Amino acid sequence: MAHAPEPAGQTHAADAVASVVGLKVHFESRAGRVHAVDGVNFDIRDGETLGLVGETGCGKTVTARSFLRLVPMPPGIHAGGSLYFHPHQRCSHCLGAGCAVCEGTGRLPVTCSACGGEGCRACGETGVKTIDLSTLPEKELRDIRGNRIAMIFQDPAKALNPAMTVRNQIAEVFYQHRTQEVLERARLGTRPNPLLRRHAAQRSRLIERALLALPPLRMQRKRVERVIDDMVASALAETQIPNPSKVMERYPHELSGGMKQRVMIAQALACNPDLLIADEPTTALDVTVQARIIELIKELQSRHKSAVLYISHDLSLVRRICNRVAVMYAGRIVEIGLTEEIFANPLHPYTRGLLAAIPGRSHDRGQLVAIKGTVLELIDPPPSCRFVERCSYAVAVCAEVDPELEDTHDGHGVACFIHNPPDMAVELPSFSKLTS
Amino acid sequence: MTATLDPPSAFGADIRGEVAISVRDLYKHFPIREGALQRVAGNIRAVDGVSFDIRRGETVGLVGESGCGKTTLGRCVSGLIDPTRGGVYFDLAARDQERLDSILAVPEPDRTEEMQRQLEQLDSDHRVDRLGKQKWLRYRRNCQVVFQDAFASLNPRHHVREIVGRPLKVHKEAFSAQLTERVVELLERVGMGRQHLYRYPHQFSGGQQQRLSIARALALDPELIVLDEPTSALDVSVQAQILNLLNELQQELHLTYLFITHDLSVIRHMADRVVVMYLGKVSEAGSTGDIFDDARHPYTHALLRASPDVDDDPGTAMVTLEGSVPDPALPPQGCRFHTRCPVATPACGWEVDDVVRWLEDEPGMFDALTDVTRRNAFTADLIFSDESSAAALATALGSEKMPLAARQALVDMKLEPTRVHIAFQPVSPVELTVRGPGHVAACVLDRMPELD
Amino acid sequence: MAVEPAVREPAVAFAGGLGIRLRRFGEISREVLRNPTTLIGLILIVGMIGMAVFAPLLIEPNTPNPNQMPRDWGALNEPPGTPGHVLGTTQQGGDVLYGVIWGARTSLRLSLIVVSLTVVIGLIVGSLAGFLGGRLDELLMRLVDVFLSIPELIFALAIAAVLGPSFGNIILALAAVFWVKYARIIRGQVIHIKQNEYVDAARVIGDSGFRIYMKDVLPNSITPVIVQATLDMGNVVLIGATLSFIGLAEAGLAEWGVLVSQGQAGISAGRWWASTFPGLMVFLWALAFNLVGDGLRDILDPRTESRR
Amino acid sequence: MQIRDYVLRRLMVLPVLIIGTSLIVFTLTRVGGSPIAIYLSHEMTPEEVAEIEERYGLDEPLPVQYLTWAGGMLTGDWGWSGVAAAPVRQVFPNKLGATLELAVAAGIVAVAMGIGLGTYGGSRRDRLPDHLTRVFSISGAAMPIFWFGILLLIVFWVGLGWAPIGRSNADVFSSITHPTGLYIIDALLAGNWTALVDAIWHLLLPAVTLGFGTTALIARMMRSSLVETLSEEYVDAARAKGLPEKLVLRRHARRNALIPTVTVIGLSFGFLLQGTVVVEIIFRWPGLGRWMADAVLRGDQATIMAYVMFTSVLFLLVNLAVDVMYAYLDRRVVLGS
Repeated sequence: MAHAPEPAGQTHAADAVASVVGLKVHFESRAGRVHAVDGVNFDIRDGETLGLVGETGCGKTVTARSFLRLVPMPPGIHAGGSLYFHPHQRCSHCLGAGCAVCEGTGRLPVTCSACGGEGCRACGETGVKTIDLSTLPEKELRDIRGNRIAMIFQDPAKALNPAMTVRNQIAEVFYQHRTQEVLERARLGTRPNPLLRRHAAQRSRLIERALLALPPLRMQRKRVERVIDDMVASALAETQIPNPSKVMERYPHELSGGMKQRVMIAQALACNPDLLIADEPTTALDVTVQARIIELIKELQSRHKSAVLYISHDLSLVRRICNRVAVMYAGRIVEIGLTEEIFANPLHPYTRGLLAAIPGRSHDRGQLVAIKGTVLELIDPPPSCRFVERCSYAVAVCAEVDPELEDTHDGHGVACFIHNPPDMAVELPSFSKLTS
Repeated sequence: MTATLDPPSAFGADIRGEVAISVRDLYKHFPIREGALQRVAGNIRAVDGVSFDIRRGETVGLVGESGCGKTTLGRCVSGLIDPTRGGVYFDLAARDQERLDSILAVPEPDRTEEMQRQLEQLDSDHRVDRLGKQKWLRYRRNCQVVFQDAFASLNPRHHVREIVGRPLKVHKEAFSAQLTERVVELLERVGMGRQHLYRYPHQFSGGQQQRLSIARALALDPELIVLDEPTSALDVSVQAQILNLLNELQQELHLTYLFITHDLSVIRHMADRVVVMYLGKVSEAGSTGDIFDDARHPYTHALLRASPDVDDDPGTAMVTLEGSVPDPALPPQGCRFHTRCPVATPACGWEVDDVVRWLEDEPGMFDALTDVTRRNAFTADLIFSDESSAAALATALGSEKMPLAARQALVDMKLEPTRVHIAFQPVSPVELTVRGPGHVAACVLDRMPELD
Repeated sequence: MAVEPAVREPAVAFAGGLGIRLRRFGEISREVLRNPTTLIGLILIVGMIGMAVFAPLLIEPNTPNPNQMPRDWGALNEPPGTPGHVLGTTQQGGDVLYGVIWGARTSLRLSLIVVSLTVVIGLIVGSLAGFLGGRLDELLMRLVDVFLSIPELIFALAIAAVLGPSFGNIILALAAVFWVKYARIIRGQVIHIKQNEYVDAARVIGDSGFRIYMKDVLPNSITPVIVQATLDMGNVVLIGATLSFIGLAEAGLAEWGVLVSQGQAGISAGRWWASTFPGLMVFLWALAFNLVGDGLRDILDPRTESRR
Repeated sequence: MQIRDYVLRRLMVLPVLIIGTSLIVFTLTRVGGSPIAIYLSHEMTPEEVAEIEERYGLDEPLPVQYLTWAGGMLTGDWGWSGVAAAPVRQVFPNKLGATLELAVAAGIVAVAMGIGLGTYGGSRRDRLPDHLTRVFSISGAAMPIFWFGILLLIVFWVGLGWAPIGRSNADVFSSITHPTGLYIIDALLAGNWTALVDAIWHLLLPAVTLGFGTTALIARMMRSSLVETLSEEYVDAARAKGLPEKLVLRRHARRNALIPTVTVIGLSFGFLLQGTVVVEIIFRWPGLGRWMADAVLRGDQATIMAYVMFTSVLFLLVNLAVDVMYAYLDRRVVLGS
């Protein structure tokens, strides 16, 4: 068996916002156990945009949802691995403007409270505060969701509650994560009435809400709500929505698709998260609208300096907005590396096939290189390479051993025996073999 | 809108080759019902005057964003819905074609009785929505459809033999054992086989389902296949398989395709000629090379630069469009694209509704607007409930808040206390004009100016 | 191969098609058996229908009319456990067990007639309205709306009252009320299914409207009707028994509602059995069909069906 | 389409439905022959019969009879009730009070409990509470009201002697005035504690009997629509915002799940109305239902017609209100169709 000491991407590095280590998410079904995500490793570095690409059913959405533990369990099973998250705070040297200390990101990781930055077991010797999202208690997870890690969903028409105004949906985020700030801005900071405090934390019950509707608390509650109005309006304004104060009183179905996605983005960025997960945010949109949303995400990212995990099936899109790309196939990462590297020098046969399958300017008609066959059934898969049946380079060993994701050079990792031969005497696959 | 048809604007008419389908001045409006009595309050102009030809053996690509009318047009061509006005003609001999065009070129009131009679005759023989039963069945043999959602287009309760063999049964071409053999032949043609005969649609992957629906479309050996976004629901690697298959089939069987899609890279790969639609009208049409390398319409430009191509330099910025697509029930005057056009001129059709649309996004001002009394689309009085809003509008109309072209098109503006009188220069609809052999575009500009 | 394929093919085709259908049936039955509540319902149904069918073998039929309760004038108001009257007797000396068993027969007759009648009427009306649409649809649906604006029991009660008290009239009254539901379900389904692309696909082939209806629309619309019909096998008996409880069936009929009504008079004197057992049967009957109908709804749900 | 237009449209259809219903009711009563039987006795001579026929307009052609009857319904002349031996209109309000008190009490409890149970079960899908809710709701749907009522009587009235029968204790009844005809309200107005307890005590069993099926119906609908809503993407989006599960359930899932449930609540009002017929017989509740049952058994046409018309119109109005509420709750409502 091939065992590299440190598979590519599994660095659990200090400069990562999040590290996925050996993540396995399975699903129980009548037919058997579906290995939807089966040993995924990668880092998301500070301020970068990492693209996670793959075709339908490759596990990219499940991976993304695992960050916020949004995979329903059951039928989902967390079958192993961890998701480490390093929460950040504003850089104390430049106050978020970006300087040498924070390498222009405007953020610095929070120091590990257990060892004070020395490096200990709790932080995996990194010295920065490390949270394992896969085991974090629900209550603490809630403080991260929507606050430190936020998500943009694929179809904004489905991800916005149809029965709530835009304002109320975005307001929830502020109430939940910015309670203190809201109270302070409403000049209720020093000793707010407990009822108001509970209101601002969305904890009030029916009777309390009735009391808040009556004087004298009514006026103070109104003040809180005006503050929220302002916060929501400025969050919307950031996404270049014209006339935010009018848009926020609307219901989602009254807005166009592009508008809805802007609302989603405003909601996700409301608390200035360290990591933004964008799950195919433009798939449901028209090309011209898509272009605008992409430009918007790029622009907001450069302003907020959040790291972005961008999930997509569209390679040409990913190429334009991502610093690095991870290619997923059948629950595994098969290749990861810098975007230029992946596109200029794809190493995995699957990545090559995928790139050759896109009808581009340079392809003659009828000359697309299609990958033969269909995706492997993920129900109790054999210990072979997942791509073996569709791979034109496969040899005997590929059907027996599953290659690990290993670094070839400069952080360009690939899970294929062509580049990382196993430590045994077998016939090896090679690109040249087929062409000769 | 006049019904005149300048022959060259019937895109493709000036290129030689046998015509398979002629779309002539096609309109499809869907009524909008409103109020307690459900009275027709307006029309969604899904397709609003479209003409083009499809020649035997070629692939015509139809592109545009959602809501541009491309699917409706496709359904009209397939005979699934009847057009409101105009029609789809098939099986026209060159002589009939000429006659038809010469009659249609005459505005309806000026046509002689003889012309009217000839037109009736042509309609009942060749117009898809006017055919008798026998001719209709013949059209069905000649024109088939492959739908976007392959699974939805296959009856879940029928197995493959029933699905693929059904056209043969309906047209009484084959029965029992012979039918099975024909179905197997068709399956093999699309890369499937005998082992799939008795399986049900849900037992196949998306790509295989699309192969099945292609096999069904091939069963009657048609001339034209309308491909309505056949690969939009598929992954790239499977899309490549299907595109290659469609190509092979076209070569072998000399098929004609009307390929409808929103994906420009697919259209460039597949089409010989391209029709670009915006808000129910053709904005530009030409050979694939014309459209992709020498686009003459700013909308085509915007589309091209908004859709990244893998072979492009990733550094080139994606050009984005301002605003959203206007309501297809109230399409803009002049050029329909002028509301979002980055290079709009005063002659593009600036109108009262542009001002109203602008007001909608202005805090407070739209609420102060009490009435708009229009003389026509270009001249109106806007009445506000307070003087300050009226004054604010008057100021805005002369400032940077309005596009320069709009300001230049504004020929008259008077501010009375709460009333703003505006008048833009009247403009007739922008028609398609010839830009080169077989290349037409509906833009007032001759050349696209360099953007940014 | 020695055998000419052309000779063999039809058989293969037939076997292939049938095999698939059988397998599908097998899948559904396995699904039914996997769900415990549905299974309980199924067992109850089999038991009670068995009781209805084999009633003459289980207990000696009354002469001349086996549907009338036998009278044992020597044993009035006997409690359960009395020899010869395991479940006791009524005030008129009717054997409660006899009523329970022959009541099943009455109920089976009632539900089968009403459900089959209403499904057929509903299918015709709903199909016409949904498939043809237009004015006819508008007219039929207004009619349906009018029928639905009277609560069903009250409607049935009024009809039965007009026709006069008899069990046959209860059947008529229920049929007059229940068809509306099916018409509505079918129409909704047909309109929904008609929008499917496979219907467009069939039109593109050039198939005729009627054949499209029979091959594509109807078979795909029928699932909710099956579910509703199963539920109604229970509901019809429930409402029918209610009507006879109120007094719209012939006195002395071996029917559960009638028996409960008769037994009601005796409960203040502590004679609980005459009402309890027949009422329990109504409950079990309705419960059984509800359990199975509910299970079927889940199993036949198109959203889960296609995945299997 | 605007909500206002939608309501207007519904309001316009309403008279059509009411006229349709009245036609059905009228036709029904005439199918069974002339409604004269209730007015006749054996000793009457043919002349006397003819005289009665003439007095009630029964010798007129049917359309005229219909118009006379419909006009009477509108103007308040609802005919003569043979069962009550009084004009229908005169007896009606009192009995209506009794029935409404019963139906409304059962309805309020059923809606509250149904929504509560459905939420409880649906949010704990495929776990024990869910199974229990499911068993409850299916047995509720299958429960014959007449049998359930009798079982309760056997246990609580005959067996334990706890529950009374009828609508009130005669002594207590006469101790206060009854301005509204709703005994609980009357007792509250009079401030009489004994009367209030008496009213509630009498109402308890009938209301439980009547409300059981409806509770089950609502719980079942609520459960399934909650399960559906919980699988919506916006529920996940709400979780992704960091909202506590309680808030996700309350604000995002339950509210949207209520939308389809509201329709069922409207329909279940018909369920309650028809249930009163049986419940009133069993518990000797002096309401409309029992009157109707008597009228049916004795062929009292005027009462039947008035009752059926009244219930249908009430049912239609309730459903109209529910549909308006539905349109309001769900702004995307299929108003377009």
